[in-house]
Amino acid sequence: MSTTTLAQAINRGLHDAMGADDRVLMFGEDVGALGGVFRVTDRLQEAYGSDRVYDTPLAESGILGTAIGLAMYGMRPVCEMQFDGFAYPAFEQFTSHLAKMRNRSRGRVTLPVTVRIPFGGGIGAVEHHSESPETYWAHTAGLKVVSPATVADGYAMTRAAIAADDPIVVLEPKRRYWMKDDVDLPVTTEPLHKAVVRRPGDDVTVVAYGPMVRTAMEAAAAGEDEGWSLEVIDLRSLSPIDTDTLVASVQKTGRMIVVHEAAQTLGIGSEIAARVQQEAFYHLEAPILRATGFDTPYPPAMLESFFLPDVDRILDRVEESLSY
Amino acid sequence: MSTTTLAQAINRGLHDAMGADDRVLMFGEDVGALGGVFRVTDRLQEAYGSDRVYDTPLAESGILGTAIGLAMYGMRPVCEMQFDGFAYPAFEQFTSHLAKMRNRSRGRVTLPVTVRIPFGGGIGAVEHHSESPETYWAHTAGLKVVSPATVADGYAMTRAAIAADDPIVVLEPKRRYWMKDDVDLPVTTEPLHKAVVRRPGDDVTVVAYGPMVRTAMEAAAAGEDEGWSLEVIDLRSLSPIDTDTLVASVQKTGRMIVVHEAAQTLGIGSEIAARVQQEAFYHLEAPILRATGFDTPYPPAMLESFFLPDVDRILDRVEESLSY
Amino acid sequence: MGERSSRADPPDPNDLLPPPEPVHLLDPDGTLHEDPDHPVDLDDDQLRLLYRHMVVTRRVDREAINLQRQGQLGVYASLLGQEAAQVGGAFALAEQDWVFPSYRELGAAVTRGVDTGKLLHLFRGTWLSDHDPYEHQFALYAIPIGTQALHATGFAMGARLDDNPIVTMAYFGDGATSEGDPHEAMTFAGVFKAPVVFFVQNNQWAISVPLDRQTAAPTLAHKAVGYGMPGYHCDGNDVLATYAVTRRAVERARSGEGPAFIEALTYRMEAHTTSDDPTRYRTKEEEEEAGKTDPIARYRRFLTNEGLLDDDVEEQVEAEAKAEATRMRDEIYEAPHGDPMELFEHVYVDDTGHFERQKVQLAAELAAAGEVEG
Amino acid sequence: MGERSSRADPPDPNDLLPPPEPVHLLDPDGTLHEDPDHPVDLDDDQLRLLYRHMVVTRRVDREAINLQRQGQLGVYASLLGQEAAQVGGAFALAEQDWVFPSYRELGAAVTRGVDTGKLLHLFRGTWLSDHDPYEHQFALYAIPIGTQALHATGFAMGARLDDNPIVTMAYFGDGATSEGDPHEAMTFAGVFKAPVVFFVQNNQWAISVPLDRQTAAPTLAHKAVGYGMPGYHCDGNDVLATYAVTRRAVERARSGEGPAFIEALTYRMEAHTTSDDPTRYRTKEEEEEAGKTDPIARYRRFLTNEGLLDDDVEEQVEAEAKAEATRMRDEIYEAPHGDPMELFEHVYVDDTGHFERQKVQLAAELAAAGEVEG
Ligand SMILES: Cc1ncc(C[n+]2csc(CCOP(=O)(O)OP(=O)(O)O)c2C)c(N)n1
Ligand SMILES: Cc1ncc(C[n+]2csc(CCOP(=O)(O)OP(=O)(O)O)c2C)c(N)n1
Ligand SMILES: [Mg+2]
Ligand SMILES: [Mg+2]
Repeated sequence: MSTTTLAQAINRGLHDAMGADDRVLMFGEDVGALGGVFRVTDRLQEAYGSDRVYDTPLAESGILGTAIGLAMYGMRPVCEMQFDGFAYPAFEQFTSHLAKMRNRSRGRVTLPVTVRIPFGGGIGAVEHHSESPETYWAHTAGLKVVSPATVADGYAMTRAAIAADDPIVVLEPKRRYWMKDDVDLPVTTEPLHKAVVRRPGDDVTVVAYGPMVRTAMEAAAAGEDEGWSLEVIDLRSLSPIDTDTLVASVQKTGRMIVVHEAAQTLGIGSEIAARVQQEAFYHLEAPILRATGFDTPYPPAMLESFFLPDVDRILDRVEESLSY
Repeated sequence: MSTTTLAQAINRGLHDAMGADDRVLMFGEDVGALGGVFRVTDRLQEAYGSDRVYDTPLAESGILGTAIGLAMYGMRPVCEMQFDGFAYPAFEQFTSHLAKMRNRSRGRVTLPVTVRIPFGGGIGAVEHHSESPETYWAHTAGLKVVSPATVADGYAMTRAAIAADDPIVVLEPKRRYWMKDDVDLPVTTEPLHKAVVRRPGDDVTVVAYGPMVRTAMEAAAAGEDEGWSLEVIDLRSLSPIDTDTLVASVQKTGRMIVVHEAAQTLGIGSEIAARVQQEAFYHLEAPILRATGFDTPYPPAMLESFFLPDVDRILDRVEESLSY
Repeated sequence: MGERSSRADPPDPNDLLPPPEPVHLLDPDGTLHEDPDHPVDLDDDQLRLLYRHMVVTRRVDREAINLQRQGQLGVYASLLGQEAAQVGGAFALAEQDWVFPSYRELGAAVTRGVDTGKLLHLFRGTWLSDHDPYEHQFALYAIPIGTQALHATGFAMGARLDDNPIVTMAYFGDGATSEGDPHEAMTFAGVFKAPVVFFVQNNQWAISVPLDRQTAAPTLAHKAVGYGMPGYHCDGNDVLATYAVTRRAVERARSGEGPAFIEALTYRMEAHTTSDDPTRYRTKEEEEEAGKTDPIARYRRFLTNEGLLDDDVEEQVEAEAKAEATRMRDEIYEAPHGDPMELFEHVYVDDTGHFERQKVQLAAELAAAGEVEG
Repeated sequence: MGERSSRADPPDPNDLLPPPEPVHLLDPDGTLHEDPDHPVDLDDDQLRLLYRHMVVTRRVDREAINLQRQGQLGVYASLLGQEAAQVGGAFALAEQDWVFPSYRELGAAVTRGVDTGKLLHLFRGTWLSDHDPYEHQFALYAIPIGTQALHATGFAMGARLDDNPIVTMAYFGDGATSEGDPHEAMTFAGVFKAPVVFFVQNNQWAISVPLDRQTAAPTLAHKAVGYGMPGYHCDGNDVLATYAVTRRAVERARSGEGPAFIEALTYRMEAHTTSDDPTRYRTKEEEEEAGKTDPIARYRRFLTNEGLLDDDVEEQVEAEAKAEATRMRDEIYEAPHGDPMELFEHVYVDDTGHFERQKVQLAAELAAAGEVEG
């Protein structure tokens, strides 16, 4: 077994995807010589040349709009939005074209575009570099949204997203880029849109994705001391959501906490709560609770720890849930 | 009493707001000589001149971005995005500046900007002219989002939004522009961010907003024949959401249906379900159900009636709710 | 650093700036002024074909307006007056080249051979669009203004990577030049030397907004230098000038010299769409004045002077126009109402079962409705 | 229609195109070339003040880099090498004029008299920004590239409506010229004749991306004609040339003649930010070559030649630089950790109670944490 970071695993996934299919292109801001501001595209240009791995002008709508044109031509573009907070200029191309072109064309035009976006907080960054905008894409019919939480998924989900023919937004948990694990690459994991139980438990189900999966696992470990048995589910796919796995778990535990960094109102937790309270109504012993960011803009670096869900916030909700 | 349409009421609201404060400006695409594609700005330019009511270049980010600059200078801009589906180019200015500038500036910069957007379907339009993008703004901390459903609110909420110092997105239910009612203008109604019970009932609470309020009222009337007493709540404010009024109602009825045209996943209904199942857990006799659009792009005109919630879809959910 | 120019081998602006006057070959009376820089390399059949396309286009356009009046189309955006700009531009493309249209490009569609009935389904609302883009290299109509310019640019970048001699042409309007997307498209095209031609029909209006509300530039063609590409302009009501100018730009792009920008000066004779009311923002006089330069009348005079247009040809063209208009009308009239379940069919290649519950719901609603009716 | 130009009285492009060479007044050895079109209307004190601002700026900049190394700032974006461009540009503004900066405008801030300690709080993360924009007419740093160009334009439109003689200046970079927002800003500014000056520091790089990846244009200044505004360029390492060119543009705007675009040619001597590693994308040679045109050294030679810089003045300036750097460092070091409850304080003027539950939650979390610590 060799030790790999999440960033290395994604980098290897991109590398292997480009090796497997020469129609795969990688482009964005600073993804070439620099290898990306997080080095996730490190050495790809060296390996595949500047025709297939290239820096673009500083224009996100241009990046996504040309990706759509490239896909119509027959390429399989993988493009990067440098940070969560900088994907917004491309929003019209996301919602009006990337998401809708296939439906509009009655299935004649398919856009196998992968959009990589480092997302989430916890790295002490300046404003706009720590956001969790998943709702914007997950609410948009026609897009798929996934987020790897483990090193293995960093590789496998990147490969699966690029191999898929639907447009997929891959949200990379930037604060976990340096997270290490022993995995031999290449590796394959569960299907792209399936949720996975990372830790089985009986008392309360804790649902998380991306950067919060690790936090949820830590909460589960800490919960043991309190005598709580927490089941941790890694959602993996934010659109579509694997409701069945969530319902199956809550049918066992009767209690559920959803964890995410994004603002609470209309965050992924709201949809999960709405679905699970409906499909497991008679199994719920407590309302579904949310351990999330606040309904405020992302705070400055020195205050982000008070905004972000942590072990304590998760366990507070667990305790609240158990109090019903 | 005089008969007024919703469009006329909003137009009068804009007219009176401009008369009351000469820092109020109205601009957008085709809002001047044409009076807007729906005539909502009809004659405003005649009344207040082309310095205060003007057509802009065809650029939505430009419209909103200059509105922000005008507000910083001291104006009270009211700008129009011509259709729901055409507000997306301005998304970065919405999320990164309009929503965040006040917080970023520690309260030093306040942006009293009102953004009017005709939204929703049911008018047999071509693509992009029938969308319900409220989630994008309601999820964005720092923005407020409201939608008038009655002729009186068309006037009063327009005035209240322009008078407020926070940035507010006003979603105008375009298919109801020609809806008539007998109201003497000017009129004032409930506070901008309060939900209102439009029809009291005992069996099931039906929550709707904008274009769906009228549909919900029709469903309530039809429900009578079935012997169902439906309480209809007009949400009015989508951000913030008046949770208390919703909870109070469900504490009485024990059952709730949320209605909206927007796609179900991460629509406003998801947040309402998440909150109400938490705050009224022991009062719920059935899960909160949703009568909404599907998780697909908005369909072509000839199929929109199958996408949009109607009386039958609402009553189906009512019946389902009562079956618990 | 400060001293030296900011780029290695900057182009000479004089090669990129438009000539003082738009290229113009045909006088209103049909007289042709030869111009060595803009040769009209067309044989008699091709010259007649240009006429045919314009006449067919106008006829189908009028039919579409009628269909809207008859309630068969929800709305329609007429190109009346822009036939020469659209046909002349599209005629300069090779078979393998691609057109990325806005929502008003009937003339370009006719020139490409697109089935106009299928094309206009989106105005009826049978579906969001219904022609196959890959059949005649004619992309879907793009309604969000200017967005298609990026698709044309990306497509051209792909072709270039493949050494595939395809040129793409993005049609958009004077109003669209204000949006960010065409700006980013031209920026990318210039930087990557993409074989794309940005073809702007300056029809003077963006719904009710006149050109001087879109830009303070001397002409739209002056925008090109800012992207390092040549800016051309032509009399867009002169089909031969438009053809010749576009032809040059297209072959230049094909030969690897990069993108170009064309401003075709024309006029939107009709309302913006059938829902629009131009009397609110422009005068009858302006419209009549503009009508005098009707592109088809002018070209007919030219063909007649040249002895290329006898009664047989006129009849033949008339017949083809009638046939196409009828085909279009029948297609629209006979359009099936559509299957509501299709809402779920094309959203994803693989919906991974996400739609199951909603499909069941809609199916039940349809069944219930069926019972009520039946 | 086709024939006539598309606008009533189009400007003459020759009035808008940049001169062949960037304006340049000071040689590297400090010799001044007078230029009647670009008079340097400054008295001795003002000439010394320019020097003072550049020296103070560089000193505070270096201090900020140190603070980042010491872990007091999370990240910092140095303007090393761009002092002349920023100071020269901002010095051309009147007291009531407004600056809309990006995130690298320390020199403009110093020139405006902004407290650099408060300005740099956003890099520490004490708060998202912490100076009062209305105190020195200096807007908040804008991190989303190019977005501030629209705010500058809107602000200028407001001032014009009010007949208020304010000019706004939007600072942005070469990379920003590719974004849609500056395009829309220049479009609006041209159409509404807004008194705004678009001041581009072409420092050759956008993080790791060189200028030729941003545009194929002859120069950035050639973009202006496409918006109907004059495009100027100057040696951005020549503080007098930058001042003179900007001064002309600012007063032109103030007099109602509309917006202008300025390209100041300079070089980003430091890494993009303290997190960046330039060795991955540019050579030491390039950096050394660029270093030779250091803007401060050059201007010092000029002042010395003119006998405007004796030891007293140097000492005085050094003292002021040290004082400001110390003030900044102390402000950062002594910055309070901040009250977490402030998260809810400024989001809305009136939060209508929306935050109650979340405030209670955070308060409880803080109390619990307090107990654990205490
Ligand atoms: C992004 C966007 N904003 C607004 C609209 C509404 N709209 C449709 S056509 C139009 C005017 C377009 O003018 P122009 O680009 O000159 O093209 P023309 O209609 O004259 O052919 C507008 C504002 C739209 N379709 N897309
Ligand atoms: C919309 C947006 N996209 C991407 C970024 C990330 N980013 C920060 S600075 C920068 C380069 C800016 O280059 P330039 O405009 O030349 O300004 P400079 O940094 O050289 O002063 C990029 C890509 C951003 N801040 N905003
Ligand atoms: Mg037009
Ligand atoms: Mg730069």
